[in-house]
Amino acid sequence: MANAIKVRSKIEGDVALIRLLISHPMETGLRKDTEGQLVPAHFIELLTITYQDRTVLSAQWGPAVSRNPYLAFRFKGAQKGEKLRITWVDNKGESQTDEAVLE
Amino acid sequence: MHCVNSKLVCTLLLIGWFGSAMAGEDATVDAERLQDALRRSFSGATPEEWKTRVEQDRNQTLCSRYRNAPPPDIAAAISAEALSSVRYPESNKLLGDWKKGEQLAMISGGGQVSRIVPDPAGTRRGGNCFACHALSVKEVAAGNLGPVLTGFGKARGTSTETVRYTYEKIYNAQAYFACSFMPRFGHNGWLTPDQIADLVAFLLDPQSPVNR
Amino acid sequence: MTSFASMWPRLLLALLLPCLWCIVARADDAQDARTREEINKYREMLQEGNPAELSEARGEELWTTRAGPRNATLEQCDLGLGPGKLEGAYARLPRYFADTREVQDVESRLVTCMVELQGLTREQATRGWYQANSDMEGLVTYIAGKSRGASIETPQVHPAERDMNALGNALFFRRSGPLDFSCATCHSQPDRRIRLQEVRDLLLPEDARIVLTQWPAYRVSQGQVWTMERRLMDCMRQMRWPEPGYLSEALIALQVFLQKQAAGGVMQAPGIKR
Amino acid sequence: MKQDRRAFLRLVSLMTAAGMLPRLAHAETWNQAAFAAKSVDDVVKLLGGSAPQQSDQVILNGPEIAENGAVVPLEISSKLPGTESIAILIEKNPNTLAATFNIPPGTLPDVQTRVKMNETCNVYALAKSDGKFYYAAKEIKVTLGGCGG
Repeated sequence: MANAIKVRSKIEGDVALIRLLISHPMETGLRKDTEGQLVPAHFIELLTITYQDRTVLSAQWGPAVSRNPYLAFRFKGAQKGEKLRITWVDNKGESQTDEAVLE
Repeated sequence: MHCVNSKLVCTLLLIGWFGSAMAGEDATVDAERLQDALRRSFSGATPEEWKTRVEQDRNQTLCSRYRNAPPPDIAAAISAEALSSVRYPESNKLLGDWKKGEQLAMISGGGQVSRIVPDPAGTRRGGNCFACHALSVKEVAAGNLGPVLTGFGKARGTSTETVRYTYEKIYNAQAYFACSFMPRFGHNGWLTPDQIADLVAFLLDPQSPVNR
Repeated sequence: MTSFASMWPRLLLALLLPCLWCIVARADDAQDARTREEINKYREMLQEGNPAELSEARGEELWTTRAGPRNATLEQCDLGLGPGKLEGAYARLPRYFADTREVQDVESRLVTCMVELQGLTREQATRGWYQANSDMEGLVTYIAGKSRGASIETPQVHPAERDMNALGNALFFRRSGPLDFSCATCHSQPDRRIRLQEVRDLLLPEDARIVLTQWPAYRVSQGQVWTMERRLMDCMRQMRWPEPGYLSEALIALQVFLQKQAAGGVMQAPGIKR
Repeated sequence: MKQDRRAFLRLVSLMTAAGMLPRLAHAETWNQAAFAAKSVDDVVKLLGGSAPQQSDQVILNGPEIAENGAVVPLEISSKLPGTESIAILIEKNPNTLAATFNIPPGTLPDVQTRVKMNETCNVYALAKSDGKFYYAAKEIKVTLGGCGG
């Protein structure tokens, strides 16, 4: 899906407030579908966010993170126009990388 | 017994017939048009689903027509008929097991029809009482569509009148309040007389969390 | 059965008992208010990032992407304000359309466009409409988002529009099924809750506006955006009515009635709901 | 020495940018054991700590009642100097550890996200500051929201 990561950024002084929305089912492996079958676990395990060339946040997630995950955090030394790079890898080995320009 | 019943029934029909003429057929849309729209919209319903979930009985027709506020004479006839239709447990024991009652009060699912979200097999029906009533203090997620029933038994005691009244009210709430929003659990066969007796116990038994 | 005369004492008793309940009721108001306060905090914290934005983005892409046998986009679809006109269109639906000679809501109108412009069959256009990330979810969320800030103003000009409003009104009050439910059972009194869930009084304009301006909405419990038809269909499931057909007259008529109740409400969709 | 180091860093960043070092960019591998642990103490051990201390420098902001356990909004932050990482633990979830966040220098130790809760229970915000673990805890009630359909 083309726009599976939506990034909102706001810079105050040199602190950037980043808000992410990632399109991902985050299945726990414990949920049953309408036919009563268990839906296999499918969740993001690793998330890495880099700004220029330094990692500004890296996270490890389990299936308890909600579906279509939301994440907000702040880091210093940010400038408008610079690129933020977001990469996630899930338990199926699927991965997605997206870039966003800081507003 | 029959004569009373039949007299009641004919007064109801008379009033019903009169009533609707006076208050004017559902001024919004005529019955023919409504039936047509229902038939097309619920064309996927099985004959059984159509009969038990779309077709209206006399009570539903009257309450819908009068927007649940029937004139006094019709209201009295509705309540009289409702009270006379109450069926009691064979054992004639109207105060059952409050623990089973508490279970029933919690169960909200069951008896639903959906192709998109079908009821899982074996889903039990219950009273879903917490949806509308505050009952035990520890259940925070209680509704307020119906009156607070916390301490119901403590306030009333368990005299035979109170037990009977509580049983009849759950069996067919309209026996005491015509066109009440409360479902006619017993009358519609949603809950059995014995299940209703368990709910009565949940409300009245001093040990029940409702009265603790 | 006992005669009417002997039932009289019990009826008298019945009249006294209800008033006993009101004494018991007041004691729990404090706990009620605290619960409500905490639930509002929960809802406020959710407003921050609404995953419906992901559906909006998908919807915009679908609106502008060529598809179907005719390899066409939906950009010429007329939602009532003219081909391709999106701003404020959702806030003025359902309405009568001369080309189909029917009163249509946003979902039935989109299906008309998918069939007429893109050459899809009706079955293709509606297949899996209720599933997460479906085309319909994306498109409806995107279109509703284009009405943010617009006031709800549905026409009652054409006879068919008035007829559908009357039909919606009748359905709203029509009690049927094993629990004797109608929409009015839950939605015709102010300040009412089912468990902790407000069930607004849709006969009260200001309450109706609060509700109708937030749908379609991302439902956290389902992890997807629900359109208004999906919302009404699930109400009927819980009312123990049968499941109506998608795009059926009953669902559109109810929307005509409800939008009229919410006239003047400023759209904030897509909302985020439990 | 400094010269070589800067040259090396530039080389690494070029290779990363060119995607030639994807695994390296993800130096971490998923801490399977920690995410399988069933208690707060086990999780802390598997995150390399022991006997976490309660501290009011760790702040867990969340609702007291969540209308639906599928999405419980939380904000966790730490005022402890040199906070290296923050984690969310949910006591009665099938797996206690929900998420961990590494906080590099320059990033504020303050994260908002949403988690699933299986039932009413204590939620822990765990912060690691120069090798030691500190926590704040709060009970969050998960109610059966809606009409219980």
